[in-house]
Amino acid sequence: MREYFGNIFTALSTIFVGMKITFKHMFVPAVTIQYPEVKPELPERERNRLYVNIDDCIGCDQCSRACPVSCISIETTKAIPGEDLGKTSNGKKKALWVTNFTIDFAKCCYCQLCVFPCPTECIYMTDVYEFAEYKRENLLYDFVNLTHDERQQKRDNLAKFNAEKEAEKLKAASEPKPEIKKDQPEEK
Amino acid sequence: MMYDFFVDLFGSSTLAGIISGLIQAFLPLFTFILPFALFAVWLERKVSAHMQDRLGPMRVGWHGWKQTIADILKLIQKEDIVAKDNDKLLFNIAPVLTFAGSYAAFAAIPFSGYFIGTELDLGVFYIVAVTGLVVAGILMAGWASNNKYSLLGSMRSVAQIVSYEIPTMLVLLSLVMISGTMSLHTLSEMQTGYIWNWFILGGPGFTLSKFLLIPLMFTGFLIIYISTLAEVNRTPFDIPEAESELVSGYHTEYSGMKFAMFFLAEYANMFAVSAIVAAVFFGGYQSPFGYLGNLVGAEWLIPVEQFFWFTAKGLFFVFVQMWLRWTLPRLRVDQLMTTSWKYLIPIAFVNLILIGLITLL
Amino acid sequence: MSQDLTKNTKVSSQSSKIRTEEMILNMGPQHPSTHGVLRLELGLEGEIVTKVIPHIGYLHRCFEKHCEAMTYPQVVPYTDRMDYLASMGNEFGYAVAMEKLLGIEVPQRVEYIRVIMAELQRIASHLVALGTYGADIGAFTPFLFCFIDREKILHLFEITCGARLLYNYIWVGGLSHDIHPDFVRKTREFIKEFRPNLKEINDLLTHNRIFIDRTANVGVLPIETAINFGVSGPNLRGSGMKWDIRRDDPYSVYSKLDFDIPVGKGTYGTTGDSWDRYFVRVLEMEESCKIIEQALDQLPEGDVTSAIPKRIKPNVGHVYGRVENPRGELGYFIVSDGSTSPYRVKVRPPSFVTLQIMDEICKGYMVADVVTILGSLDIVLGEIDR
Amino acid sequence: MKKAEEIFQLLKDNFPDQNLELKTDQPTEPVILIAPDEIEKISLFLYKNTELLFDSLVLLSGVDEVKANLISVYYHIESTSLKHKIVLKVSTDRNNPEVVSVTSVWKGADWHEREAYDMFGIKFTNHPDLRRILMPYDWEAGYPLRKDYENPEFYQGMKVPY
Repeated sequence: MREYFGNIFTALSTIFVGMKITFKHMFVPAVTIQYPEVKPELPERERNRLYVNIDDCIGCDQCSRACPVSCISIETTKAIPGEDLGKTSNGKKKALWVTNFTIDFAKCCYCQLCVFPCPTECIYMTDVYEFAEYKRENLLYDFVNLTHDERQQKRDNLAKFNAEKEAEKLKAASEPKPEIKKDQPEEK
Repeated sequence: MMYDFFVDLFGSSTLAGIISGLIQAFLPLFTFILPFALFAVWLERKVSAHMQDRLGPMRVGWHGWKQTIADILKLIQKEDIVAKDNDKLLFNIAPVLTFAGSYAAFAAIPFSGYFIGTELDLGVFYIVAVTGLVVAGILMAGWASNNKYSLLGSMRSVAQIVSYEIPTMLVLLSLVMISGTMSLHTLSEMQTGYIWNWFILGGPGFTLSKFLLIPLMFTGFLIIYISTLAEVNRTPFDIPEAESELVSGYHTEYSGMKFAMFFLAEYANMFAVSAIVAAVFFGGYQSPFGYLGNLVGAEWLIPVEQFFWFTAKGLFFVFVQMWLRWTLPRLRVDQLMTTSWKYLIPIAFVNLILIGLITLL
Repeated sequence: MSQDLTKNTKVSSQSSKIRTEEMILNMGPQHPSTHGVLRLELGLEGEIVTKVIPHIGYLHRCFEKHCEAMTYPQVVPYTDRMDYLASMGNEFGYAVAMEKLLGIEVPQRVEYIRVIMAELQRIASHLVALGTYGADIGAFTPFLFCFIDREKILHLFEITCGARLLYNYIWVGGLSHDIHPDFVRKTREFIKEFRPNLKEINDLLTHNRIFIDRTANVGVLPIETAINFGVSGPNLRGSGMKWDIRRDDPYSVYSKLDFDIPVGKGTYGTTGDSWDRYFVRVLEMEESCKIIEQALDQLPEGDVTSAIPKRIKPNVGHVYGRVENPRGELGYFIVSDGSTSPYRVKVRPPSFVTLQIMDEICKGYMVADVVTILGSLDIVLGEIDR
Repeated sequence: MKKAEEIFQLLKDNFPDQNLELKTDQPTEPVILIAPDEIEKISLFLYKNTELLFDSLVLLSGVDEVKANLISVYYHIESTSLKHKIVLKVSTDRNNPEVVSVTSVWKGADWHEREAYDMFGIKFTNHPDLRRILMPYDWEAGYPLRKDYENPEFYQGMKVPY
C-alpha cells in the first residue's frame, strides 16, 4: 500500500520537477542563430577550404605526397635556362613552372596534413565554408594563374629544349665517352 | 435561417436541406477546426523550440506563423503513395474515419452559450462515443498498411484507447452524478458566475459538500487529464506512434493529404479532449469573474467573451499537453496498461464512490 | 537469409487451438533509433523478443585496408572517422600504440594536453549518449540540452585545431598545434557552467520516474557474461566491475591524476541494467571534469611538436596499444614490416565487441526495450563497421 | 600478475607434448606460438587455470604473412582479475587456412572470428555461425585483407571502382 502511493507520489513529483525545468527554459534566450543572416564567428585556426598562393609555390609536390586521399594533383614543368621565375616571399628560388595545381574538394578531408610540410607556406586553410556545388566537376579547383595556352607553351618550351639537348647528346654520343657521364646528372 | 434561404433559392426543400446541411457541417471545419489545427501545429513547434532553447520556425511570416499553412499546401501537392500490397479500400477510408471521429466530436462542444453545434442532452456520452471511432480508423490504417510497424502501432493504440476510456468514463460519471445532467451546455450553465462555482472547486453553492468535493475533484481532474492524454496518443502515452521504436506507427505508410488528415485529426482531437476537461471542470465557456458585456451593458459582447474564454481554456490545456510532451519520456506498452488498470481505474472508482456518498449528504 | 527465416518460423505450442507464428521484424538499416545504419532482425512473439540478429557492415569503409596503403602519419585522419563521436580518443589510441612501437618519449605538456582533450571528448561523447538515450525513450528535450553543452566543447576543439568533429590533432609523437591562449580560461569556464547543466539533465531525465521505469531492470548484463564477451568501458562498469584502462593499465599521465571509477550499483533495479549503464556515464562526466581541472592545474610549459619524428619507419614487429575511449577499450594492433606504411592495422572497436551481446540480453523483453538496451550500450556504427 | 615467461613455463609443464614456442624478440610483446588444432584446448586451460584466469579475449586479429605463405591469427588475451596479458599466435597454411574456434571458451570471439573469416578466409572449425560480417553476404570476390586481393569489376551488376 505504501509502495503504491509512493509510486504515485514519485511519479507526480518527478514529472513536476521536469516541467519546472522545461518551463524555466522557455524564457532562456535561444542558443541557435538564424544562419544565413547571422553567421557564426569562426576562430582563427578554422580549417575549411584550402587556398594555394600560387605565386609562392615552388612545385615541390610535398603537399600532394602528404595528402591521405590524393586530392591534390600537381604537374610541374622545368623552366628552361634563361627563364627567371623570381623568388617566393620567403626567399626561395623558384625553378619549376607549376603548370597544373588542382585540388578536388569533393575528395578533400580537411585534415590539414598538406599544410605542414609546405616549405614556403603557400598552401593554407581559410575560413570559407560555403562552397557547395551542384556538380562534382565544379569542386575541382585550379589554382594556377597561367592560361591554358601559356601552360602549353611552357610544356612545349621544355619539350623543345629537351629535344635540343637530346640531339646535342646524340651528337655527343658519337664523340668520345667521358662526356656522357657529365650529362647524366643534369638529366635527372 | 440558411434552410429557408435555400428553399427560396431552389424551390426544393430536399435540395435545400442537403446544401444547408453540408454548409453547416463544413462551416466549423473551415472556421474553427482547420485554423485551430494549423495554429496548434505552429504552437507545438514554437513551444518545443523555446523549451529547448531554440527559435523554431522563423522564416515564413512573423515568427514563422505561416509555416504550417505552407506545410499543408506542400502536403496537398505531394504524391499520394499507395503501396502495392496495401488494402486499398481500408487504406483510403482510414484517414477519413479518423478525422471524422475527431471532427464529429466538435458538434457537441459548447463554444459559448449561444454557439453550439447541436445541443445534445447526452453531450458527454456522445463525445466519448464518437471519439471511439478514431480507434477504428487507426486499426484500419495499421492493418491496411500491411506493414509490421504500423500493425504493432495500431494494436497498441487500440489497447491503449480502450483501456483509457474507462477512467475517463468513470470520472465523467462522477460529474454526471453531481450535476445530474449529461448535457455539456447545462453543465457549463451550472458553473456560471464566478470562479468558485466551477466544478474543480466543488461546483455551485456553498455547502459542506462543496468543500469535501474539492480534493476529490482535483483527483478526478488529474485522472481525466491523464487518460485523455492517452486517448489522443500524446507523450508520455504516444506509444502507437513512438517514433524511436515504431518509426511512426500506424501512419508510417501514409503520405500527402492522407497523412495530413491524420495529423489534423490528432491536433483537432487534442482540442476536443481539452474542451471536455474545460467544460466539465473549469466552467466551460463561463468567465471566471463576470462579463465585460454585462458591465458596459453590451449584450452582444457576451457570446464573444464566452467564446474567448472557452478557447483560452482549451488552448491552455493544449499547451499543457505540449509542455508534457517536451518534458517526459514515453512509457512502455505494459507500463501503460499498468498505469490504467492498476492506478487510474481503481482511484477513479474510489473517487466515484466517495463523490456518490457526498452527493447523498 | 531466407534460410534463417524458415528455420525460426516455428509454430508455438502454447495453445493448441490458435496457431501462432513468430513474426520477424526488420529493424533498420533505416530506423530512427539504431544509432546509425545497423540492421536488427527481431523475432517477435507478440511484442516479446525471442531473438535478435544484428547485421552490420552497412558503413564499411575499409579502414584496415586503407591503412596498408598509407604512411603512418596519414592514418591519423582515418582513425578520426571510426568513432566519430570520440575522434580525439581514436587518435590518442593510435598515438599510444605507435609511440610504443617506436619507443618515443613525448613531452609532458603533450601528454597533459592529450589527457585534457580526451576527457573533454569523453564528456562530449557521453553527452551525445545521454541525449540520444533520452530521445530513444521519447524525451527529446534533454537531447538538445546535451547538445548545447557539447557545442561548447566542440568550440574548445575548434579554437585549438580548427575542426569540430574530425580533428587530426593528436599526432604520433606530439600534437599538430599547441593549445590556443584562451583555451585554459575557456575550459575552466566551461566546466563551471557544465556542472549545473548536468544536474539539470539529471533532474529532467535521470531521476524521472518514467525514465526509471523504462530503464531499470531492463537488459540486465551479468558481470561474468560481460567479461566473457569482452565488453568494456561504461557497459562493463555498469555491471559493477571496477575496470578502467586508465587505472588498470595506465597510459599517458593518468597515473598522476586522481579520479574515481564509478560503477553500477543497481540503484533502482538489478546491477547491470540499462539505468546503471546510463548512470555510470553521468558519473563519469563528473570524474572527467575533475581530471580536466587537475590536468589544467598541472599543465607544464614546453614545446608540443619537438618529439614528432620526421619520418616514421619502425622496426619489424607488432604492438598492441590501447586506451579507454568513451565506449570502452579501444585498441590498435599494428604490425610493421619495417617500411613507412603499416603492414597490418587491426582495431579493437569497443562497440563491435559490445554489440555481440544484443542477442544475449534482449531475449524476453519487448520491442520498446530493444531500443532501450541498444541505446544504453551506446554504440557508434562508424567504429563497428570501420 | 604473471610474466610471459612464467605463463609459458606453466603451459609447457601442462602440455609437454605440444610444440609451443615463446618469442620475445618482438620489440614490445612476447608471443606464444601454438599449433592451429590445439588453440582451443590451450585456451580452455588458460581460461580455467586458477593461476592464470584469462577470462577475457581482448582482440583476435588475422594477419596475412604472404612472404611465408602463412596466415596467422593473433589472440590478445587478458585476465581482468589477475591483470596479466599474453599474446597467442597461430599460423596456418595460406591456401587452406583452418583454425579451431575459441568461441566455446570466450563467447566474444564469435564476431572477431567471423571478421577474420570475412577478411582473410580463415575457416574456424566448430564456429557456430561462420558467415561474412562486414562484407555483403554474397560477396564472391575473395577476402579483401589478403595482400593479393583485387577488387572485382562488378558486384551484382554494379561497377565496383566507381
